[in-house]
Amino acid sequence: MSTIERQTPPTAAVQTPRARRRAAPPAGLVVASGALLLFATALVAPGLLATHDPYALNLADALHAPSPEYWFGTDEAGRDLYSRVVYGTRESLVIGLGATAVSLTLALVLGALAALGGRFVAGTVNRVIEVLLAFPTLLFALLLVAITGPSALSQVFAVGVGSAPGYARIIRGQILSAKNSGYVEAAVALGHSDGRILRQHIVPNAVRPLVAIIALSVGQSIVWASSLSFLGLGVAPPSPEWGALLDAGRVYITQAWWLTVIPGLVIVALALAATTLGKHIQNTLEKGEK
Amino acid sequence: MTRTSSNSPPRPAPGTRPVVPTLRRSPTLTWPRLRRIVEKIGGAVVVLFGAATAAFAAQAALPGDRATVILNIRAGQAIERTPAELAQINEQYGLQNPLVVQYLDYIGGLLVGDLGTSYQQFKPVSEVILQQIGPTVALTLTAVALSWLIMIAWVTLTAGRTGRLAGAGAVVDTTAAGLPHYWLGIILLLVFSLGLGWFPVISGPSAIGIVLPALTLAIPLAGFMGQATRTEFERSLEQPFVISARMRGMGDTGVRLRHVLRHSVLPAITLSGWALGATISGAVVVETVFSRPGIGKVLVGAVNSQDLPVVTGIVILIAALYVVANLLVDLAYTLVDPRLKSA
Amino acid sequence: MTSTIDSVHAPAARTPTPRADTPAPKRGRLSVANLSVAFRRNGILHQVVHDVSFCLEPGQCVAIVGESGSGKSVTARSIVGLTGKNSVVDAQSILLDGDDLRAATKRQWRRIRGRRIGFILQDALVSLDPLRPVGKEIAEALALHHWGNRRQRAAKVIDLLRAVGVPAPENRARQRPDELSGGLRQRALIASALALDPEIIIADEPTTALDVTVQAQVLALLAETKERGVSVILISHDLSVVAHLADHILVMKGGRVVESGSADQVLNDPRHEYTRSLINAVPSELTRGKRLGAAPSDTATTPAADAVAVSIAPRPTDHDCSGPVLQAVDLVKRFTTPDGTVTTAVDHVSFALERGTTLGIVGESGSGKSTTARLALALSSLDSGTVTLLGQDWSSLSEPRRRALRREIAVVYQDPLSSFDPRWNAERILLDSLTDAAGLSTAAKKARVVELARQVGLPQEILQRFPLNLSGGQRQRIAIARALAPNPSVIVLDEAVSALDVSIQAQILDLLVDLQRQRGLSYLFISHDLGVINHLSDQVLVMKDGVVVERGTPDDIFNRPAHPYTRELISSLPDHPRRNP
Amino acid sequence: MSRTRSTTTALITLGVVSALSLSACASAAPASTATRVDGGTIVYGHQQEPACVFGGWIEQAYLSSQVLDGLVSLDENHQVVPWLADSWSVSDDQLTWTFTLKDGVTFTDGTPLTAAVVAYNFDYWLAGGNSTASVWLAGYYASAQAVDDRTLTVNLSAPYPRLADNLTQGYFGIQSQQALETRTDEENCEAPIGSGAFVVDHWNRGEEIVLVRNEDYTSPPANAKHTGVAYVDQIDWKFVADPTTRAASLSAGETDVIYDVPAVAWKTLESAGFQLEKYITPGRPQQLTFNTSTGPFVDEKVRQAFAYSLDRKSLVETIGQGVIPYEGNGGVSQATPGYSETAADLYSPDTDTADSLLDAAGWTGRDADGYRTKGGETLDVVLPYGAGSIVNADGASILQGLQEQAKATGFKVELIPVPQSALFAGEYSQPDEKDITVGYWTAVTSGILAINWKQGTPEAPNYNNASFTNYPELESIILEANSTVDPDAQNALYEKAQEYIAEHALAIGVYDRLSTLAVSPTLKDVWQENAQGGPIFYDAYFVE
Repeated sequence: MSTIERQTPPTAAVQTPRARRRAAPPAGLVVASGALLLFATALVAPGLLATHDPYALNLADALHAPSPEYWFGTDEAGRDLYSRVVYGTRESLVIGLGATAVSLTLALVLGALAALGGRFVAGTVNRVIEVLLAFPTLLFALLLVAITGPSALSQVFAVGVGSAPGYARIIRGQILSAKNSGYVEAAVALGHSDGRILRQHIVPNAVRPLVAIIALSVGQSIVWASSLSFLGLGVAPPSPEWGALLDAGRVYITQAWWLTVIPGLVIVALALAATTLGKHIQNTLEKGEK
Repeated sequence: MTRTSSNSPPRPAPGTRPVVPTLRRSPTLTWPRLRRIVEKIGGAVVVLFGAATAAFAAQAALPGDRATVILNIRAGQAIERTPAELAQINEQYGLQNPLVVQYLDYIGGLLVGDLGTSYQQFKPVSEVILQQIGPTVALTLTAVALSWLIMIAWVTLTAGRTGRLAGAGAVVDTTAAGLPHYWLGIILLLVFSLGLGWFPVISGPSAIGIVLPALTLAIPLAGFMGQATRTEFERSLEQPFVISARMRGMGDTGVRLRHVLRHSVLPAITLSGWALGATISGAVVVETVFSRPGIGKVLVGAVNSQDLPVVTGIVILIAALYVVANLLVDLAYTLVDPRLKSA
Repeated sequence: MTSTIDSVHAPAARTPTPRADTPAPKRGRLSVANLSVAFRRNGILHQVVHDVSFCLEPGQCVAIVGESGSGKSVTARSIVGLTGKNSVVDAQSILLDGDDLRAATKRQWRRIRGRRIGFILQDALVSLDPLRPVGKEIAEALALHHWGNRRQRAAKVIDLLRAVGVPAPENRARQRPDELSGGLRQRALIASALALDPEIIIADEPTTALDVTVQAQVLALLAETKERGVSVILISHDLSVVAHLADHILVMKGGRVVESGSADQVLNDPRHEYTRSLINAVPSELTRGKRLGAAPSDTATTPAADAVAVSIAPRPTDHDCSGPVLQAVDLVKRFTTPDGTVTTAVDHVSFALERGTTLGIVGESGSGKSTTARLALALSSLDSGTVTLLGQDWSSLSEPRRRALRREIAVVYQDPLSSFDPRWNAERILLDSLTDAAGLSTAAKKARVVELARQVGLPQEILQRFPLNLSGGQRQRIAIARALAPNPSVIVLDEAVSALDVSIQAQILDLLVDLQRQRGLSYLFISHDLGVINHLSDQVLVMKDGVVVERGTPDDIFNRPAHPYTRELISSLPDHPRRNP
Repeated sequence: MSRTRSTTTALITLGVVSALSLSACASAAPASTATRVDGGTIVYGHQQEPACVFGGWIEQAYLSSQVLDGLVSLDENHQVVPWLADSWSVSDDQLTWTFTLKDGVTFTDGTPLTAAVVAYNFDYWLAGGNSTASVWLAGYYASAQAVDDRTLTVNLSAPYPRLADNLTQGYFGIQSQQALETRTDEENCEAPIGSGAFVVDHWNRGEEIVLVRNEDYTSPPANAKHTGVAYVDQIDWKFVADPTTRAASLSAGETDVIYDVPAVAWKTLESAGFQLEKYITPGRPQQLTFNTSTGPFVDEKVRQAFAYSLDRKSLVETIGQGVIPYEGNGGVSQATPGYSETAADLYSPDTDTADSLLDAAGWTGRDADGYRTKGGETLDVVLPYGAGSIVNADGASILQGLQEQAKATGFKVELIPVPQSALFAGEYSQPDEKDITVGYWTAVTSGILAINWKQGTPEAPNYNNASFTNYPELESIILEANSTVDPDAQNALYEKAQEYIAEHALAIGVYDRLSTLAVSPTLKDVWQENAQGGPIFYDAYFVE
């Protein structure tokens, strides 16, 4: 009898191909991880990757096209774009991670209150989230930066707070579905205390999907932050923050495409890598542990 | 406003909803719809009020003496001002009053539809906005429409396929979603206007001129919505009703278009409400890159020169647009998924 | 295919109305020889159907019976070429009226599906597009095969619905599945399969997930269709369902046909051990007090007596008060639906559960039986009435004060999967449920978990697995182990065996009986399945629309039903095969 | 107060362009054999949109110059020539100016131009109608009366020899008194009524201002190339913020003229046959003024060391694509009357001298990063700049270059970009907030020196003196120059003042501020206004 019981139903057999398809294609994942590894290196030890001093002027070689000497070309003051991109990684990533940290922390608080708070609290917080949602991220950032003046810090907060309400929603949903899940009821039936249930079931199950969100959010934050830099509301030159690089390069687009195109590609690459990883994590979580 | 309700517990939990003391099985038909409408309007008002307050708070938090700023803006000078000059301005805009009074005046003005007067243009903010809202709305709507077209075409084509095509589909979504507006805009401008000369360099408000700006906003949005739609699409493809459709002799294309698509766009519809905000954010950038008139440009200008009545006016306007958009989204949602009406 | 041709020209003439007088016209036949299906997973072929052969005569019904994983559904789908991606179908021949379907192209397949072979899946709620009116779905079947014009199709849809016994078809056609009752939507689904008068209907578990009364109606409808000369392939896990429809029965197990023969022979004189066990596994009044599963020799399923002795300290007699362990008086529960309607789910329900006995609550979906269970568990609040547990007030306590008592009453749900935290493996789940073992060391706790697993017949290695990777039976055993862990006096079993294959169901039921004997447990057993209730209960409550319509011993209820509803229930029970020891 | 005008000039500017010599202006109207076609519409791509047509911003002066006529105009040789005023004279005590107005000039609202109207305009400016105009007149202007319809006297409280020169700027456009008195602020903001060659037809905010020809125009300035009405029917004054887009729109033929040609596009456009016009604005160049009241730059040696440590020329010429002109003079730009070469050439790059000066000044230590230290404190220099406003993208790169160069000799320069909003709110305006002030300031004469270096007193502080220190000797030279009537003597004194500034390294120049145009080959005779630059379309015409 038990043989039947253990046999995997054919439906499973039909599903596996789909499951495999849903997950990020291994190739893509490998590439993404590789890219992230590079970015990580640039983050902690830019010296290892850089070929020039990112700040050093070389007026003789101004606006040099990409070449074996200058992989990504040079800018109007003859600075090596590749090295600047490498050194810019730290600034960009720190902003991206910082903004993500800010937004997720805020989102957690709001989401938790909205889901677990009493009727009044939940209602109020939900409204607050609605109001925040009515502020497009960039508009919010514009206002905040106008108040605090442009700096990496204000960028972090502007983007962080700006993107918080969206995540707050997701988290609220997560917590609610955990709260109303069968396993929580089962725990209640076992006579566990609310605190224990919150600690053991609701929080972990609600927070777990955030791993994926974090990855996604870092990419998006960097894009938003760079948009601010682009509007001249970002970090100060000569900082090689990617958005700032792009903004500075835009003037030369017709003569020196690389100053605009390459930093843009780098930003996209990072966003893409982070997202791919995030999605992969999401899928693994969906499929459950093996 | 949006689909948060779908998160609420499936099994009716007593106490969370007002219990109507009626006899068993007494259906009150008008009541629920009425209540829903009231709730929505209430929500909308709260959002607008909140936005207005937030905007005012932002003003109050801005650095520098307001009157000085106003004078400096008008003359484009960054110097100290004489008390005489300041007094006159303070008088004109009631800046000498305590913040609370200013706030109340401001809210009071809003109630009668008065958004104040632009420091720079000497005309009512409502007028300033009305002049600029047209192009932006046109741009936003075109962008959202375009993104839907792109998204649906691409997802229907690639989702749920095996092998390379499926992989490509997802990667393209992700890439598109990650494209920064300003960058995409510049590239499009470089290639299609400067390079190929297919489109005017100065977009202006012309019909042809709207193509590139709209694309700039649409492509990332399409990618973003595509991600959500794709997942749902592939889930729906496995549903029994799809199988029974096949059992009826329906082909793959038929199944995708007639059945699966409708199910898979639901999350994207929800996103569209939020998307409006995103596209307006984008408009701020895109209008600069493509030299289009519009709210975005006015906003950046107003923030830079601290023309605060204009800034707050636009903030409220955008909040209002957001509210409207989400009401529409709810409507669209119930149209696509009629089950919600009865539930 | 004369039938389809003239059906295009004269739709009215072909509307399927019973024509008992005229003999059914000669229809095509289907013959399948040595069908094998395999799925390619990570490059490896997994054979799920082995050499299945059968032959279908016009107006005949071939039933394929088996449990999940037996390959019955795959077999059925291979006949319409829908075994899905990554599948490899191989057969000596699949002949439909002489055309060999193995050679069929996509386009030919599409012509066959719906027109020559109709397919009915289980649960119309999801098998019909939930966003579209059922009428549209039926019309689609017609349109796909270019049948008539829009107006003709609209008319035909109404005819079809009427033909399958849908009242006021004009209105029903405009409603969505979720707006129709289970019976009506299943009929609509069948109508869409019958739309083009196919010569073969394949019904895959057509009545699973339906209430008995509805099930009876649907089976009658299929019988009538068969009468009209349509050949039927009936797929089911439930012998009693196929009993009065099938002319020929194939019993499948693990992808192979273990027994094949006339219905009469298979049901009354099963040759194969497995067939016999299947028949015996079906609980009913005949099985009361008897074991359903194989003899308790199988150590996996029943704990050795000595093991029980060491594992469970004899129950403390502190609660050994005379009265009932669980008593409910005048329970009332109301809900307000989102649209403001107030429904009374439980209406003045009272019962008393005596120690060591089983109280069965039977009723169809929506009868309020599960809500009653939740009230008994104090998981949802009462609008009025009281619940007493072990003589102590239970329902009116505050949750914190209630917790101390909670270990006395445990619950097992129909779908255990959702009641397990997906992050935890079986061991962690059970450790978490040892609420009375606060003092014990981790090692001691783990030992107890292993012991619990043994008692519910699970090998130790299972404990490291995660719920997702356990079979239905294993999950239900874990759920029971969790219920047992705190040594409760009462276990509430809410449809605890409904989702299980009959043989697994048998094992679980046997397990429950054993545990009750060993531990003097009291069960509040909720089920829609009269057979199971009859098999297990000492007292029975029959519920309908939140009200108890009848109560009494199984014998009273099943042999001398007083209430008309009870009678209807009993009468709609499919006469199920005789037990052969 | 032209700095603030230039503030906005640079506001949206992303690419700056420049001329290597004034002679470039001559290239404005090459003799052309092509036949002239009357009428047509000039599409002009400008970079910034002002709030109003008339006002205190240079953006507004540009527009005003098309719509309003001034009393006087400035020709290519910086000579004041008649415009609405046929002639003028100054009393011997230099306190009374008498202007004789053209006859038969009417405003576009039909009202005639009279001395009374002009007098009204003077008072209107002073009363806040044009903050910049009032700044130029304040302290000198007493009153203006109409002697008769065509004779106006302006009474001064102090001699102001360069009054006429200053009146040539666009801020002094004369408007219809009736319009000013009867119409709303909004109307006068969007479509002021003047007697100019063009009339504001309508304004599509955020997109363009449409100017149409004044069919009854009779009053062109003496330095115009023709008389009568303008040749073209209409000007579409479009606002195209992005320099790349602007340049591209010209090549694509979507515009006929663009303002502020990006340096990088210069050669491309030139070789494509476009006429490029470069005008170096007179007045103060883009320069660095040291805070001598507090911080390291109190010590003259340190200031000089800083100057020596820089190679400004090569930096400017590289980043400026050889288009932005290097300016060594911290006082006034090479386009300004009374410019001193000596002052400009004082500090050529010389790191050795820089090092020895710093050693002498006691900045002998070096910290881990190689920055000089003295008594444990780093040689730290704060340099805030109006990012995107006073200093545009190229300027920012140049400053970054200076930062790198100064680093070599051990200066730690902290670049702080200040957004316009903060700037207007008065951030980084106090002595203790910065060590270097960067900025420029267009003006018709070297008189600008007075504004920058006049002594500040507690009751009358001079916020425009970025050194935050009074230099009585310097001031006396400048004031003497200001009230000297003979131009040569005056210029000699101005040069002396510049040399004083250079020797004491109070301020050093970096580059000159430009006003540039690129014009389609089919459009002729677009010339730049000579007081401040900017296009004048009155003479412009299309050729086949």
